[in-house]
Amino acid sequence: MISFTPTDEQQMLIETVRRYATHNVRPVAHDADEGGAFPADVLQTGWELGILPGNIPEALGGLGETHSAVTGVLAYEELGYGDLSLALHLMSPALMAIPLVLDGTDAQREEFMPLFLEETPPPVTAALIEPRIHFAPDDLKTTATYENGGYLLNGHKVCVPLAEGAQWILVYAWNPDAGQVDGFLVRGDAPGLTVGPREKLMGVRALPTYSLMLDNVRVDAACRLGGEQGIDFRRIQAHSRVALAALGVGVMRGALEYAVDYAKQRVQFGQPIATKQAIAFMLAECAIEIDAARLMVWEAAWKLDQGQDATRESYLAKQYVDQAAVMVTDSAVQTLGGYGYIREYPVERWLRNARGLATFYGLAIV
Amino acid sequence: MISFTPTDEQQMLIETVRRYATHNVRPVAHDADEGGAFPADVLQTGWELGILPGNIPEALGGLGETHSAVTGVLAYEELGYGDLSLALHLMSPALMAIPLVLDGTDAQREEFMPLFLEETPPPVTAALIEPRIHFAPDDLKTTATYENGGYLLNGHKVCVPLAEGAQWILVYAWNPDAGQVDGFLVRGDAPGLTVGPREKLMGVRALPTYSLMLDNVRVDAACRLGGEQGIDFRRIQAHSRVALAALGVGVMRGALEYAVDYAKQRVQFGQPIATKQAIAFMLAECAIEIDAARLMVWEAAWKLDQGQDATRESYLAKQYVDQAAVMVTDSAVQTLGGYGYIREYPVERWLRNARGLATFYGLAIV
Amino acid sequence: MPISFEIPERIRQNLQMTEALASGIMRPDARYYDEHEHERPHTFITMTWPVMRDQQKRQLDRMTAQARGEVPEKKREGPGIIYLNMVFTFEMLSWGDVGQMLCMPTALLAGAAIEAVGTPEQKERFLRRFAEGDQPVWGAMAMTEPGAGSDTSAIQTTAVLDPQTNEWILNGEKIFCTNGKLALEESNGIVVVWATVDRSAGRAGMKPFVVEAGTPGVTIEKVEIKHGIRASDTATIVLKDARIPYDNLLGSPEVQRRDTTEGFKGAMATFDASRPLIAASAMGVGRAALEFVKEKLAEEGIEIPYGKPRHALSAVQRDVLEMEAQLRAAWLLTLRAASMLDHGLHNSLEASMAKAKAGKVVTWVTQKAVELLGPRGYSCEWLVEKWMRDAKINDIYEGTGQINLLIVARRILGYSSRELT
Amino acid sequence: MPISFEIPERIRQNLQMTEALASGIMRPDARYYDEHEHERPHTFITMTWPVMRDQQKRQLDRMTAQARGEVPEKKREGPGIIYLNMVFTFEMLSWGDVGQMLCMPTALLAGAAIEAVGTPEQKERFLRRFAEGDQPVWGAMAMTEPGAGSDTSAIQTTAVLDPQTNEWILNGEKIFCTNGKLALEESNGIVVVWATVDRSAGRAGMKPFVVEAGTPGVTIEKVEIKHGIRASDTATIVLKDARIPYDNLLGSPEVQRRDTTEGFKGAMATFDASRPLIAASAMGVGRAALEFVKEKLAEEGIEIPYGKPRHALSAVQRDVLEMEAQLRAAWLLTLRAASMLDHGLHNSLEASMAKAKAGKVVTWVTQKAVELLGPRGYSCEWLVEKWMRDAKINDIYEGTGQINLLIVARRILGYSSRELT
Repeated sequence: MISFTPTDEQQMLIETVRRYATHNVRPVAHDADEGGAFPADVLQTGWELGILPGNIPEALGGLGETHSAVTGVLAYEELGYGDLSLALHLMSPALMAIPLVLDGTDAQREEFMPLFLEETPPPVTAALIEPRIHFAPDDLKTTATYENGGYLLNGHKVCVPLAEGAQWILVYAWNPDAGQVDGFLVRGDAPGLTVGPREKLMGVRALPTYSLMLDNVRVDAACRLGGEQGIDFRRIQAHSRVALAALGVGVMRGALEYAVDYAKQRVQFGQPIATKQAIAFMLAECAIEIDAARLMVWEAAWKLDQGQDATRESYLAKQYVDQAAVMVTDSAVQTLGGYGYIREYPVERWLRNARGLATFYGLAIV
Repeated sequence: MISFTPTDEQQMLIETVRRYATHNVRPVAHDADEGGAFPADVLQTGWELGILPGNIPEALGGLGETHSAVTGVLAYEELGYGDLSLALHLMSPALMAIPLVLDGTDAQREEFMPLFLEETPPPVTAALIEPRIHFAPDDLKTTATYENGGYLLNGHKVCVPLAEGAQWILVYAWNPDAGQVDGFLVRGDAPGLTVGPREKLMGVRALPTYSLMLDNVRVDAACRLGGEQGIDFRRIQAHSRVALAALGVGVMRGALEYAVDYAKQRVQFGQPIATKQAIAFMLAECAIEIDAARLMVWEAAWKLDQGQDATRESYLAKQYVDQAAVMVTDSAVQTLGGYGYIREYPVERWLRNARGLATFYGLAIV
Repeated sequence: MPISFEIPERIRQNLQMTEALASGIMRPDARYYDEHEHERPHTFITMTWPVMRDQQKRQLDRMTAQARGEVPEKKREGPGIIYLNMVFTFEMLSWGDVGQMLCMPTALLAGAAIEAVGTPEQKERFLRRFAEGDQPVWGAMAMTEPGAGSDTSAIQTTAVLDPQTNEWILNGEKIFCTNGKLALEESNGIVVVWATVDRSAGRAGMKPFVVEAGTPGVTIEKVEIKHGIRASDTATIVLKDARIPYDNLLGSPEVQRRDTTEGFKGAMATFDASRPLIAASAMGVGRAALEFVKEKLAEEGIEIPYGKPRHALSAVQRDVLEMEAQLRAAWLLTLRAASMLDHGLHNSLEASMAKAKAGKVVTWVTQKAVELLGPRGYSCEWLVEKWMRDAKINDIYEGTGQINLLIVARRILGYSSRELT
Repeated sequence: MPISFEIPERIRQNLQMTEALASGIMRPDARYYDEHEHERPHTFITMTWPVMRDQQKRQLDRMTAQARGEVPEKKREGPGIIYLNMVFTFEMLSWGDVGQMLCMPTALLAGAAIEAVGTPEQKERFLRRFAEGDQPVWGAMAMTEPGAGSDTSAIQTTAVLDPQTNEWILNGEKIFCTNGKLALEESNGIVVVWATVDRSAGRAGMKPFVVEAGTPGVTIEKVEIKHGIRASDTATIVLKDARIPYDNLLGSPEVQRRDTTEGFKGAMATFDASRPLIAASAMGVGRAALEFVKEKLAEEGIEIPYGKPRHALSAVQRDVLEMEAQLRAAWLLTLRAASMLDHGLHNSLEASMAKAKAGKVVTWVTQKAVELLGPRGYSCEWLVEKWMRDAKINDIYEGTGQINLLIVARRILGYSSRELT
């Protein structure tokens, strides 16, 4: 039955994360962007909300009943509302945890799941993106060649969050023997693996990201996620797309909220600028795009939870958000005029972050 | 030296055509659209303006000094302002005349040029478009095969204006021997040539267009436009694109002018709707698009007159106009609201006509 | 109920019937009625009348029973699916042919107004005709005037009470009345005419009056020739000293009071219900165009891939994906607005969001569809050019895109209609 | 002169020099000054100062000669190419690096205001410094205040005449002053400060005052940290009982009169000249991004075809073609606006058209460029992400896109600023 109401439990989660986003994240987001990192205590507090463990089923060692993408996107929107860098940072353990939930073998789950129930966020991440202007997640140049009961990984990755000091990195690579993309659990200190210097990006500047060189990095066959089956990369991508899209919805909502407040307070020609149709209609269009985007994200997440193929829905939702997020954040900058261009006001940061969404693949998963 | 001022002669031409468009064409355009044809006397009056003969150089038998695409687009904008169907109808002799000016052999010019100096418009036209959703002018399926000193034409054309009763039809076809598109002067009553029933289109409904079947239509080698060289189809296309784009600019200008007048007169909530930013800004954006489009058309035409390759400029201008024309005419409909949807008001006709521009290839040339 | 996108089983079943009608009857006749403007789609009307009549009968009988206190016990748990069902139905019928769909014999907006503010006696008197007989009957709403479009409060039609006969005397001109001729000249129908009993009172003076077919002084002066939806009847109604009984002033004594805007509010509230329906109708046209484009592209060997990065797409593929995403976005907004009605929630913001988005999207999608199909798309050989013309009305009627954006803007900014004009 | 798009020979020659500077000096330093906000682009400044100084000297000497009646005979036929040359120059320098370009040592807007309304004595006194010496000098215009952005008539800065000393006493705060710090703290420059001599008089009370470097009571309170154009100095100037000579009120007695808006109109007229320059600057950034994208695509074997129907293009090709068309459209509008100035024509409509279009286009083009280049486009390894940030200012300063659209709307509708607000 078509319905648009979160459950009471979900509503509680939304409110919890929103409080955290409002009171813990937003006040320090500007400094984090300028300084390149969020304070450790903010990250720790965020981890303690238990978003990830709460979305891992008890049966797999987590604290939740079932794994729910819908619940996930509800929380992710709030995190995105807080700050996109923070959200990507905080949820980077999920980059390994959720694929384990979806495709891990029993042995792999047994070994790794406890990591995600610890009191501090585990130093794990995943590496997908490669440094090509026409990067496509299903056309990876990084390869995993089967040899003597293990895999040799070779390739070049970029935009790997928290790679420096990571204990485990889930590396996606083309597996020619299996004829599919697979994920490999690689130790951060594996021989042949080199973490490059920290990257400089236009946005998400509080998120430490790195390039990664893989030069004949050898892993055991057991490190292939999903064992002999490998992974359902199509489904993992769908989970990733809805996560990123949900974060984008949060970014947009934050930008619109700010622009609305500003427009009502800023007086020019004797009246709040919000009383001018040029501004008011622009904000109204933003509001429509945000609600539409959210519903598309929800539908895609719901399909995932139904066990259905959500490739189409997650793809359309992500495409929609990629465009809408730039439109909305750009409109917010425009609403603020000169102030929109100043870094002391958050809207220019949101525009820089939003522009990244179209580029980001595999930087979040739900 | 960069300049945006028509010459005095051009200015006189503009004014002449504008008077004709305003006083002769526009008053009958609605009935012509509903009835499927412009009155013969309006067409005759238009022909007597001498736009085409005035743009054929004296040296080639015309009345002008030189052939000028710039002069052409200035006149075409005014015709488009009058009515798109009328413009395409009135200028269809140019579909044969201008290619003759550009690429005709001396013999061909000698034979055909006198047609265009007669007191009544000559019954000639050209056939380019083919009935495929992905029609491309440089990928024609109509073929002209060389055989026994002549050509055999085979293929299917649509959107051929005034094909019924045409004396000559310039048929564009792929010439496999020459490895290029060529134009062939075909008699309207040639054996194997069948004119289909009159087409029904969404717009330009006052322009009679037809499909054309060519079934082993034989023409002499002398009917190949340009003789042994054939034609410079790239240049002909550029001339055609600027012509269509110029017509589009006229359509847009007419629509904006009408919408501006309406918006200033239509009172709602105690004020003209033009005083609402939502309307006023929409009209302002239209004004900018129209001026920008016109300048692009002028630049492309100027390059043609310089004898330079204007493929790029004419292409960008046409692409720009195709989009802008729909945007502007749609905005005009929106400005009129319910009245915009009623056929007694002209704006819905302009929208239907404008939507055709992206589809039209080779329906006008300058 | 948790977040879900599962279409209820009952709606699924209904849709099968509706689809059969849409594809079997409406589509084949669509071009004919586009070319034969002002002819009536008899097959469609004949086939839908018994269904609509019986449905209207059930509704009326339930209302009557409720008014008599014989309220049937509520067995259902949770909210109903009436509006949800309606948007799915409107979408499917409009996918068939929006022009014919608009000729569906129902009380429609007149019915909605009567249901919203009519007395039990009025409901019985005016709506019974929609619930019985072999001949189809139409209802219509007459609000717009030459000088009152978006500005509904500017209407000039007057209603003056003749104390001698206790009749209202109506004078004025109403335009753009959908199904006005069907209601007044071609059936024993009714039109709800908005008129003012006191011009100085502004909105409080505006009241809804029921005008019945056959009322002397009421004439259909004109039927518009239109860009699209040509099968639909858009009438100009002239009222010249038209006399109607006192009790044709719609509503309870509350509504009838001179100083209350209850009647006006009631009229505005029907927009909250009708806008999602128009949005749904737009979606049907848009889906028709999208499906057709995909079908024609598939014939050329062009499939639409999901999951490829934008740079790996052809221009055409990206257009189609964008059309699809935009339609989905508008459709979900539409479902939400309808679902809220079923939940008894105030949906004025969400209804305008859906309407504004759907009107804009379907305009763009169908314009794009014509472009994508080249010379054949522009030709009347296919329906896609018709869909483009049909689509455009959705950004105009039941509030233009601008008016709906204005409503959205006011809501999100917390401004009154005086603060944001 | 007939319609022509031929770039004058003299401009062509100038552009060769400018391009050498842009590609040889500005581009290589562009990332450095983006990362080292508030550092000055010394090489660029050092290289451009002698050129600008000599040019400003020629201009000033000519003005002086004209003022003395020693007007050199006009040899040139037809209009000049001063503004046309300037837009080409601005475009090219901004192609190099718009942040550095904005640090060019000139009198710029202050110069324009002084030239427009200054007396001969004032021109000599304030502009001579831009025409001599080894040290670069900057001029700036201070209009915007925290409460007066688009609404320039709302400025609160006051100028009160002290009759005892015959000095003006200025009090207020000016923000977003481009080159304010360079003018007042880092050179012997000047800032034209707009202040009101009579708040009750509205625009008639607004007058331009020249504040020189070293004036007590004038401090640079803050230099903004910005989204882009980080090499450019955007200053907040606080005036606290700043005393300046009576003759620093700019202009002829006409301008100085209390009841005339001549001064204000003069300020507004500088927009007609500055908006095409800003539009040109936007075009330079846009062209840089477009060229870079095409270069990177070519490395991947993707060429941009001209002449193919839209359906035969890849999504990326169509994006690039659209970028190119939009840039061309905006550029031609810019050329027209500049050319009109050279012809002495009133270009307020055309200047706002160019500015509105250029600001919107360059924002979109550079955002698109970042998207098209994938992960590398988003990285600071290339300049394209910087161009996106630099570009955005063009839709904001010298009148936001909205303000310029408003001006266009007024002109095409024939409405005054009171009729269309």
